[in-house]
Amino acid sequence: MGSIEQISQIENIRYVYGDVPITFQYTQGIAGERFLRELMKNGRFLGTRCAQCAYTYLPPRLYCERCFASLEDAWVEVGPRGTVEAVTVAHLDLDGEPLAEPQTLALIRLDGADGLLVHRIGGTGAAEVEIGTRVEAVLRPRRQRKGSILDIRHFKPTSS
Amino acid sequence: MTSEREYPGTPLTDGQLRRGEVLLVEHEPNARYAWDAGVAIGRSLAELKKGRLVGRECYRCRRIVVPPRMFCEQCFRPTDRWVYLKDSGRVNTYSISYLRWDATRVAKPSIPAVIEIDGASKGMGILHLLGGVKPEDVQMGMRVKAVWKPPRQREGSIRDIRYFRPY
Amino acid sequence: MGLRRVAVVGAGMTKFMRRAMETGRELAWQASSMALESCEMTRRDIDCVVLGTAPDTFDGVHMKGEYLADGAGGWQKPVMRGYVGGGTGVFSPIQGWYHVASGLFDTCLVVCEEKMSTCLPHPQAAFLTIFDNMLERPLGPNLIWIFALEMHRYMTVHGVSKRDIALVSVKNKGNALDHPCAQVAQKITVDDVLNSETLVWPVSWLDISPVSDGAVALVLAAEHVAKRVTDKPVWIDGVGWHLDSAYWTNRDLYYPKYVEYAARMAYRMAGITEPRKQIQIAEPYDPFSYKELHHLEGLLLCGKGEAAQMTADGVTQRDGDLPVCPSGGLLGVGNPIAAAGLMKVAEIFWQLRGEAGKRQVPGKPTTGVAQAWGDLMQVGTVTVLRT
Amino acid sequence: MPDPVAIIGIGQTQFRATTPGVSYKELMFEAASRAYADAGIDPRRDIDSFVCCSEDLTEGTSIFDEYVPDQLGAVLRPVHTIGGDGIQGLAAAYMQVLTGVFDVVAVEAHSKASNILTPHHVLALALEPGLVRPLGAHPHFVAGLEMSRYLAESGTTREQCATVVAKNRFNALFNDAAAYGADVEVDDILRAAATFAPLTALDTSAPADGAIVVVLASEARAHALGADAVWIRGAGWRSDSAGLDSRSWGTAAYAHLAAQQAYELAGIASPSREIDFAEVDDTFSYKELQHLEALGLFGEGEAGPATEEGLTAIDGDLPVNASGGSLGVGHLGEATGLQKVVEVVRQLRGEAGQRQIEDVEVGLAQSWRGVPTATGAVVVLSRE
Repeated sequence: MGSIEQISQIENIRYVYGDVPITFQYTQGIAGERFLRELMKNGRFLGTRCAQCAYTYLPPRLYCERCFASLEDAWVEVGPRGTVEAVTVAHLDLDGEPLAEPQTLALIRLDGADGLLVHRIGGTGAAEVEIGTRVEAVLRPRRQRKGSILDIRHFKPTSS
Repeated sequence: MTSEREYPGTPLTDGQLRRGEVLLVEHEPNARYAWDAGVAIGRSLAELKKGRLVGRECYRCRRIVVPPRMFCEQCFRPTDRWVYLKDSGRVNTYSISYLRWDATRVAKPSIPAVIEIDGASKGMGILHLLGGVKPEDVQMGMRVKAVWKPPRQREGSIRDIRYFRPY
Repeated sequence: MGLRRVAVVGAGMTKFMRRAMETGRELAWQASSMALESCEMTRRDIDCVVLGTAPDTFDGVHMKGEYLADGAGGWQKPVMRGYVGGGTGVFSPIQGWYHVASGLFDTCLVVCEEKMSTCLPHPQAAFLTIFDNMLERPLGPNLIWIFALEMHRYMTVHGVSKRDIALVSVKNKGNALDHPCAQVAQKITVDDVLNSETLVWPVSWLDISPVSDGAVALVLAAEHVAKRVTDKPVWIDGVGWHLDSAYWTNRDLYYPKYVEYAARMAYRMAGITEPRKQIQIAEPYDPFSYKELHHLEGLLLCGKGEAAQMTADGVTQRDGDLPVCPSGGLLGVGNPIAAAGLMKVAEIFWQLRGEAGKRQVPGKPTTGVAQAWGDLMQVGTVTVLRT
Repeated sequence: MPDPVAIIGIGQTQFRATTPGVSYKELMFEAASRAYADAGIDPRRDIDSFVCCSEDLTEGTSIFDEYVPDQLGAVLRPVHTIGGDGIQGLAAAYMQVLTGVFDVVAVEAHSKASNILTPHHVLALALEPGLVRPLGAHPHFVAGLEMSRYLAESGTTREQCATVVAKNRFNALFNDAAAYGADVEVDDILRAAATFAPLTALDTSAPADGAIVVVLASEARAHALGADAVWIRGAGWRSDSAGLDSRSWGTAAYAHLAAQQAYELAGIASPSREIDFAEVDDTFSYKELQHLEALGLFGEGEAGPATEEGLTAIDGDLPVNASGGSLGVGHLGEATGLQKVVEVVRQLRGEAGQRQIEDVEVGLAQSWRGVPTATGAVVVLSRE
């Protein structure tokens, strides 16, 4: 429609392939760098706290998105235990194909934080995790850590 | 005010990156597409495979346009008919490139050009490459003609024309 | 209905850098919070946010307006991201203008950000994806190709030489020595430009602005608010933007008609009938040296083909009759695309307020124009500012 | 209250899972041709400004605004693109008309979703790159998380979500343009495979291709053109935090705030009484319910039971997604919001055929930009 003529033979339908031939390389930023280095070196979770808004960001932010104050010097330790606030079981991978093992993912509020961390749930009892379940971080051994969010292997259910 | 205060921003050097002083995440995107060529470009690609260039004519403004489109962008109405064009033309402008698309350097330069195609309205050019000529011998306004791949190697692509050469 | 007047009341920016430690949203916050502080406003005083940034392949984030929004002060506010390629930086304040001029909002934070260092092996690789996917990308084009095509066409039609054009780089990189945010300020000669590496003839290394990370922010306010927060409002008296056909190989590249149309639209709104007489300072878009000349012509600040002579005569020097790119432009300050365009508007704002420090032009200008350009040599965006 | 602004023309293509044989330009040209014919205008003469809604990576083309003007009749005119949904685009056009500088403005949005070979890889590029994307998860996990939180907070059930799916896909049987009309039972929907539990495959709208153009005009211009006008009474758009860490999860704060903005402009004090019908975002089944509550059309936790009682059916008290919604029509990417606007316009004009709702004066269209965003827009339209 709109045009005077259309393609009326299916073998005349063509398409052209293409992609985005780039590699992306991201810095973690001022706040992210400190967060991941602390996790890597000392296995501790650092958030930033906006005193005015009484809100603790985890992952930490350089600034408070609410009042726009700088949080550059407002670091506080949180976690490593926390509470599940939302949970899903992923059955598909990025290609839309079934995962060999369904993967539980959760929003976790670390003790002392207001912000929520997204991560995997693993270990025994992972399948029973629900909103309100207490979990704790399982970190990779110090020497395997690379300053990545994957330095946390997963969160596992805990009784405390 | 602008000269007096401290401006934010933390520049990183290549050295800091090389020495691994900054945490980095790399991601190679898997973003792949198959774009519908549609009526106009679909036909255009099919004609390229046959060794021909094709345009569209708008009866209202009387332009014959290439690349072809099913709409006239000047009149906002459908274009009316197909017109076969010659595979020759005139260099409207050219440059001499020592860069690949990703900014890496090449020793033997390529010569991209806008070529006004014979048989289309005045000023109707397409982007292509010049070949069979030294960069210093190319001239603005030079007449050029398509050098096609052999029929069996053509696949219905703008690259079915290897380049345009002076003639 | 009478037109609602809109003013720029505050501005802020980050350094322009080859590679920033900050994430894009951190850069956006730095520029935004500086702009707010400059006019003693807080995020609470802001009614809406306009974000300018493009393309997504620079920052490496799909829908990056969403990703950047909280850094730009957008949390739980109306946020809109617009883009017109390289023209974005001057378009964003235009978009902010219509937010406020509509009467729906009294204040708007306009934020432009670009983090090009994310792109490997080089941001040029991202530019491959701006070309026509069917007929051009298979040829492996890069952006410098097509600007070289345009430059060559311009040189041929008007008989302008590379030497004439090199003066622009010399001037702008020199001007940038006085800009505290500048990335590639340097004192160079015409011969330095001519002897620098030829990338895509006729474009040489020193004819080109660098790849940059950075952010710039402006605070816009309706008249009644502007008069309350500052005694030096700078009014956005004219805005214009035009987009020409995507079929760029069907157009004669020697002249940017779309810039002229955008300028005429802005001048009409601002009541400017003789631009060369009524405009005292200009920040035309200069990602490549020849573009400044091209754009001075499109902006009707000189006749077609006359910009080179005007430059040679010193008219466009900071102390000349019509200072052009006193900031140092993209060639000197740097080119985080959208942010670079907004930097030009910020420069006019600072110049008109007499706050440009070492860069201040003489003669207390009252009317200035900022302009950007982009896409496939296709878009012109123009803003006229007045005290 | 701002001056009323008219919608004087609408045009769309068919929405189909694939559209082989036409390029995106040809698809846009069709929608534009129809919209301008509907408005009775010549774009080369009558339209002052154009807005296109698109995102680079869904097109596979960077700075896609380059390729917008030609097929819309917009060459050498003010044209700009927004990285936003169609209703945000409509709001951009609305503001331009309100400035008094522009009399007629056109808005375009389209989808060629079928051309993306790796849609979830592309969508994953919208996830925060440092701390979230490295988890390597399919981005719909965000909807799974949100659904779990919404169900827990509101007491909504999966059955109620499935009822939304059944309703919308059934409504779509009466919409010739829709791609996914079907008569399916709630029990069968509940048997669909879990994708991101509690979310299932059938809770998720499937993509479709199509293009839409909407033409706006000032009041004076609409009258001068003798247009069959529908009026924009108010519009709003908001973004909650883009970060998954600090946004509101159980309730759709962006939709609530956007609606407040739109209602204030429209002078609406009691939305559930003053709004006759709505087209709300249903990218996922639970989103229709969560959005209805955020928009103040139902109380918290009441949208699910109301849906089960049939209150949101075409013949209910407050028909919702009579067009079939995204679940029935297909998800149109950035054009999704405009599909909803077009439906509201058709209903108010009395041109909705078999799915026409009786006695409607005021309708609402609402959009959400999908995962992982927390951005949405609202527009209130009326006949008079």
